[in-house]
Amino acid sequence: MKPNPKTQTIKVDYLARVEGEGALYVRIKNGKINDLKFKIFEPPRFFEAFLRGRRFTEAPDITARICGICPVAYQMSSIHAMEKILGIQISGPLRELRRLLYCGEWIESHVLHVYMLHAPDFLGFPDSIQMARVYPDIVQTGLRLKKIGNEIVRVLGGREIHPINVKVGGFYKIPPRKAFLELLDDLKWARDAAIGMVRFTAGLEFPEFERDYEFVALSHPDEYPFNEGRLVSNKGLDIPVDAYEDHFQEIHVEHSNALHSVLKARGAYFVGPLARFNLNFEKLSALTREVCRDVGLIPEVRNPFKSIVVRSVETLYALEEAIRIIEHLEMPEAPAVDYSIKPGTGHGCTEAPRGILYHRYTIDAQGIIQQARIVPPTSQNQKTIENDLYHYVSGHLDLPKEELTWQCEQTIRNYDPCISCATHFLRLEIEEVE
Amino acid sequence: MAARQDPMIPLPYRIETVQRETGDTFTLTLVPAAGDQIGPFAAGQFNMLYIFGVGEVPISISGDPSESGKLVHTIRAVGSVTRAMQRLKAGQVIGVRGPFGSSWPLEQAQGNDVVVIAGGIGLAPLRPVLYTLVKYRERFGKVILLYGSRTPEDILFRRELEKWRQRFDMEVSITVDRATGRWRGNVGVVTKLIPRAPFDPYSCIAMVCGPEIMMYYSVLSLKDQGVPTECIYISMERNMKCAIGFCGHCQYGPYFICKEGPVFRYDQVESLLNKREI
Amino acid sequence: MAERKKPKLAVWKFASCDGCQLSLLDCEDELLAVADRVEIAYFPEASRATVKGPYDLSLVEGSITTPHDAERIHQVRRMSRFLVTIGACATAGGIQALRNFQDVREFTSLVYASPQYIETLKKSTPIDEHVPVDFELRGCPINKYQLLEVLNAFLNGRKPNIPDYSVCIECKRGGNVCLMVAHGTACLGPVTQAGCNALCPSYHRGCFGCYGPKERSNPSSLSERFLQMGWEHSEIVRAFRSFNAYAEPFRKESEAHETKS
Amino acid sequence: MVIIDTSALQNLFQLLADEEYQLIGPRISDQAIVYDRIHSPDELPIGWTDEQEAGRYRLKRRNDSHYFGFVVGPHSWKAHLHVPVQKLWEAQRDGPSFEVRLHNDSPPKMAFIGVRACELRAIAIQDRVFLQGTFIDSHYQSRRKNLFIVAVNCTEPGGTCFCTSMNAGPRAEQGFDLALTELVDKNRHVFLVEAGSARGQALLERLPHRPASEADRQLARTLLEKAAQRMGRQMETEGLKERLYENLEHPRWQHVAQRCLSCANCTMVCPTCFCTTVEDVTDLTGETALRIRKWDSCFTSDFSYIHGGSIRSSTSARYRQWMTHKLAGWQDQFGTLGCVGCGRCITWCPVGIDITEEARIIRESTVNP
Ligand SMILES: Cc1cc2nc3c(=O)[nH]c(=O)nc-3n(C[C@H](O)[C@H](O)[C@H](O)COP(=O)(O)OP(=O)(O)OC[C@H]3O[C@@H](n4cnc5c(N)ncnc54)[C@H](O)[C@@H]3O)c2cc1C
Ligand code: SF4
Ligand code: SF4
Ligand code: SF4
Repeated sequence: MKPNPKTQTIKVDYLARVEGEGALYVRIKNGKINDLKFKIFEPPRFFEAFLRGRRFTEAPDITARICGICPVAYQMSSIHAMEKILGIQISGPLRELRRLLYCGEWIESHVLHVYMLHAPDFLGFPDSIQMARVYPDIVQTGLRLKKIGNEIVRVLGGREIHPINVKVGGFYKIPPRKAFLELLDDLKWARDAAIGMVRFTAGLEFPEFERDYEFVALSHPDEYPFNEGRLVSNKGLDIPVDAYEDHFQEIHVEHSNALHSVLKARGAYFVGPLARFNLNFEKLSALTREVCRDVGLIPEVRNPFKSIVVRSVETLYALEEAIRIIEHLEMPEAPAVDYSIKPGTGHGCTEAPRGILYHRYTIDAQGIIQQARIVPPTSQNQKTIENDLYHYVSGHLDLPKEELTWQCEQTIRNYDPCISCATHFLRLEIEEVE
Repeated sequence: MAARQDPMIPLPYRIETVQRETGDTFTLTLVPAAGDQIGPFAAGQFNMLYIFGVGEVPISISGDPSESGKLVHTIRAVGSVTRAMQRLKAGQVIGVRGPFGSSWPLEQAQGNDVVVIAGGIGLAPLRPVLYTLVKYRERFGKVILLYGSRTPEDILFRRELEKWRQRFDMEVSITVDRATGRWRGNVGVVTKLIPRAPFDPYSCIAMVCGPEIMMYYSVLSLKDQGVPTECIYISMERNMKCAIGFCGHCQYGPYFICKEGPVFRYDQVESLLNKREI
Repeated sequence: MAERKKPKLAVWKFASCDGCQLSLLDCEDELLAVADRVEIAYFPEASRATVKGPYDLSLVEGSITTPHDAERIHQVRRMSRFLVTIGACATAGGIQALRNFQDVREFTSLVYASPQYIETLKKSTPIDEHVPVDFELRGCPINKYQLLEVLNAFLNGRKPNIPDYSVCIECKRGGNVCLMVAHGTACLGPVTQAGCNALCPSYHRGCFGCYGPKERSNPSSLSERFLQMGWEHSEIVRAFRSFNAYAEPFRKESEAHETKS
Repeated sequence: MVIIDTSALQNLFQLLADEEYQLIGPRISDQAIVYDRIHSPDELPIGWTDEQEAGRYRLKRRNDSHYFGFVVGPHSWKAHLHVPVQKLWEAQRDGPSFEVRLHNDSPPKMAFIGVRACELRAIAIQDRVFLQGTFIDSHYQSRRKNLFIVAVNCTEPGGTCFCTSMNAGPRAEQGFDLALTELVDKNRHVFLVEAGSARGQALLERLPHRPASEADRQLARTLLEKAAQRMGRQMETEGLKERLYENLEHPRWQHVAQRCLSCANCTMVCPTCFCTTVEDVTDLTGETALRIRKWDSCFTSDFSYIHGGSIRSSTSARYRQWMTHKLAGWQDQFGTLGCVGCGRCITWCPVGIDITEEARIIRESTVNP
């Protein structure tokens, strides 16, 4: 192949190893990029529209269907928004159990991404099954780790995908303590395996690539964030969740069925593991921080390719947290708290594996949803992904096309984009487009 | 062998030959693969045939009851298990449980005319009857076979039919629903052959096997000829999962087809046969 | 065993949440064994490598919602010897079929700032409205053990053991106490197809119908009971209008009560 | 017959446990009285009862401390004898052939505590199906053979009970090792105990007991007679079989089909229903095959499926099959009716379809063909 032709086009019709359907189109003319589109053509599914008229109790199950990869995040964000409206405060064991459920989803989703979607890029395989032929132990470890994450979700949520046991106010049923304790042995094995996972991923080769991002994540005074906190950034953002829409805005661009979200003040921003890590490093457990220091991973990490290491770090943390919760678990008196319905508007934002997931609902006195708005992480990262691609491609125009294409894909996969949800961030008010 | 004791355990039988009968029908000849074998069978009984990992279905025995050791089954490929059977080759092993169910009334038939009426694959469970009739020909009165097939290509056991047709002491009539090619014989439903058949309605045994609707009209026609219902026998079919009276699937009114059937004297089931969805 | 040529497997996606195809990756214990028995020839969620068709077995996830997809499904059918639809989207239109009950243009403008960019069909429809389907695996999401059973049955040339009877049968086999009768909790189990092992009732929650109508589903009798239990017509409409809203028995039932609510 | 104190139940449990019986008895779980592993009489639903109506079941506190002051719940003993899912055998491929091995799950010795008269009859009916025909079901047999039964006479029938009509209760006549009648009044709370087998007798002798007086026996008789008069439901069985056979095309079958969900709950909860399906399954390699048996129901389409379709595709045909089998066909097949009047199918039908009502309407309105 001739390097550096006058005009060349990089076209990836179907982005592989991402959830959902996206495509990439780059046109390079005279050694310069003259067009770049990260397209999402996942068909629109109109969740926000048909949430209207549903009862508030249905939002967790309906929004879970936005994404089969991180349904817990959808359930949690919608439940928190509803609980805000109803004035419900969940504390004690029920809160711990929700955290545990979130741990399960992080472990499952991160391990899936690290071993099955992202690592093959670094090691030069088209997929993890091919990779398993050469590195069977690595893939087996990954599968076993993933299973443990799934087990947590299954025990507490009923099933791995679209769990059925969470609801506004708590859970339908609390599984017997025994069911949790039975997970402990596996979790402890997994904690050790996750240390290995951090080391393994830290040892991969990373392209030289750093940018000055605005990282946005939740931040909580005492914990590494899952369900709660203020929205903060490394560029001075520090707002309560319900001020989200004052600071963020979505733009619908022609080439994509997804909406781009930007900070009104500063444009593109970065959510997800890297953002959480950079903004909440001190809240990680001592062991996790020690392992990070061991492998030389300390904030601020600005190379998005290293997100694979950070995902491993968060997996380790989630495993530790799961062990802590189970070892100290007190069984709640009732599976859910009582409440009465009242009208209002509520906001919920939780940390999905891929970053912050924002929900806002307005319900009436009967509990019927009047308005709904959902902003998933992938749409928040989309602008940043496009920018990364622009910079990455500009810096690597000398690469053979084949290789550059693969690396473009890898650049996108850094964000673990869940394209199926990206198209479901929908707004209800028609905004003026300038 | 411990396995023998449980009636749900199939015994291994090796396929000795596979004979293609028509486009969708074939005959398997089976011999015991591990020494153990099922007990002797009577004409009209069936076995449960199991293909490893695929499933198990009830299939009538179509061979000669006096030939011991060998099992012959004629099968039409209609669904997943029977289609898998169609792909079997000589030398492969399948599982057999049986023999199960009631049999054709060959004892009562002695000294009487015998009318055998078959439709389609229904000829298979009646072939053991024909073998017996031929073998002990002198014990019976007139022997008549009326056989209906969809098309000339679907006619089963052609060579044997031809042999029997040539016998002076047997009356064989064949009809097809739809004539094709060089078919010069009867066209129409098998019931049309009944009024023309030369048997003594007051001293005969009729044995009928085929689709339920064909059996129903055949019996009406036999009754029209004056054959008493106690002298008419039919063979019924229902879903079966065990063939030993545990699964309940083959119930037909008060009967288990695997136990009291498949062969019934017509008056046993008369009140059920004209009802829908029994 | 003689070295047979491995059958080629393809996994296709239409409008969906990806959860059903993820079920395959969630078979942690069996995934490598599956990969041993079939050639994973096309599965973009898992691999960037693709092998050209035709494919022996295609798993199709998602519903048809755009003109482009309505074309694409025909190509998929032509390339597939055996086509199995997986999940409520593919078998019934999915949650996105809620649009079928409303004006989609209004939806689009409610949701997108520049609706002119959005190309979409009026209805979200199941795959079998477009092409013949060899087998349907229900569920929102599908049960991974049922998926393995379908693959297994395909590999062994047998009929999959995927019953079309009610959730109640699994519920009772599992020894649950019936929520409808003992707690007065509304449950769609009696009209919904089994497959989840009566998951919700096992968690003290009424079945909400992820697997769609069972064969001979009789929702109107169940609704009658819900009304006796104090439900409003509007609640019945919503109950039948979820992930399998467009499956005929559920659709008819929700429409019948919509006029009364 | 002897009298034992309630405290002797503890001894009874202990003696059975010493003989390595696994005790299974009534216990409260998920707002119902279920049959489950129990270890001590304290786990019994003391002071609880159940209110039952068509399609409705609720636990309620009694104002006394009866041990067995309730009737039958959602579970039946068949779950422990004719288990819902039974692996039958496993086969291994071996070249062109294969080897089949019977699955043996070596069940524990079980002691059932609190078996009602109707349930004893139901067990006898399933014995008839699985043990007394041409073939014997070895899986059922191995569970059944070491069974110890402690029966309890019903002194307070429930809202959907009609065992009297079916000649199956309320008094336990046979088929038990021990039978208890709970006698409670202001001054005492005791059990009148009768042994029904040598095993039961031997055990009884090891319990602290005293002879029963004639007054005790009379009290028990009176309680049972009163119970017999207070059945929540009734069914006239005289000539019922013939009436059903004559009315296979009665319009009532259509009427019930409007309401029936064909959900199969009635057959699942029925203590006599025995139908099953089998699944032949394989592992991914295709080297191992299994046959699994599961409870099935005549309400499913697969039940009557033969090549070309389901014979009983309509719900009316399925309900007709179920009811005529219970109340007619069973008689011809097994010499007894298939219903023992426990009322479970009425209580646990989500839409409250009532077999006694359906049978009554058919028998009272024969239509001319
Ligand atoms: C007593 C008896 C004798 C029979 N004799 C013969 C014979 O000699 N030759 C022949 O070709 N066929 C015979 N049949 C019919 C044969 O059993 C069915 O064609 C066969 O079961 C179809 O199975 P399948 O898996 O190929 O079809 P599918 O349609 O795929 O059936 C799936 C399942 O349905 C059930 N099933 C479907 N059809 C029937 C049926 N007709 N009877 C019972 N269960 C059924 C089976 O459980 C089977 O496993 C007989 C049936 C009975 C009851
Ligand atoms: S809880 Fe629901 S699924 Fe279970 S038996 Fe009752 S109605 Fe059926
Ligand atoms: S038919 Fe109904 S009342 Fe009779 S034994 Fe069965 S469940 Fe009990
Ligand atoms: S009678 Fe009741 S329990 Fe039985 S199948 Fe019909 S609705 Fe279900």
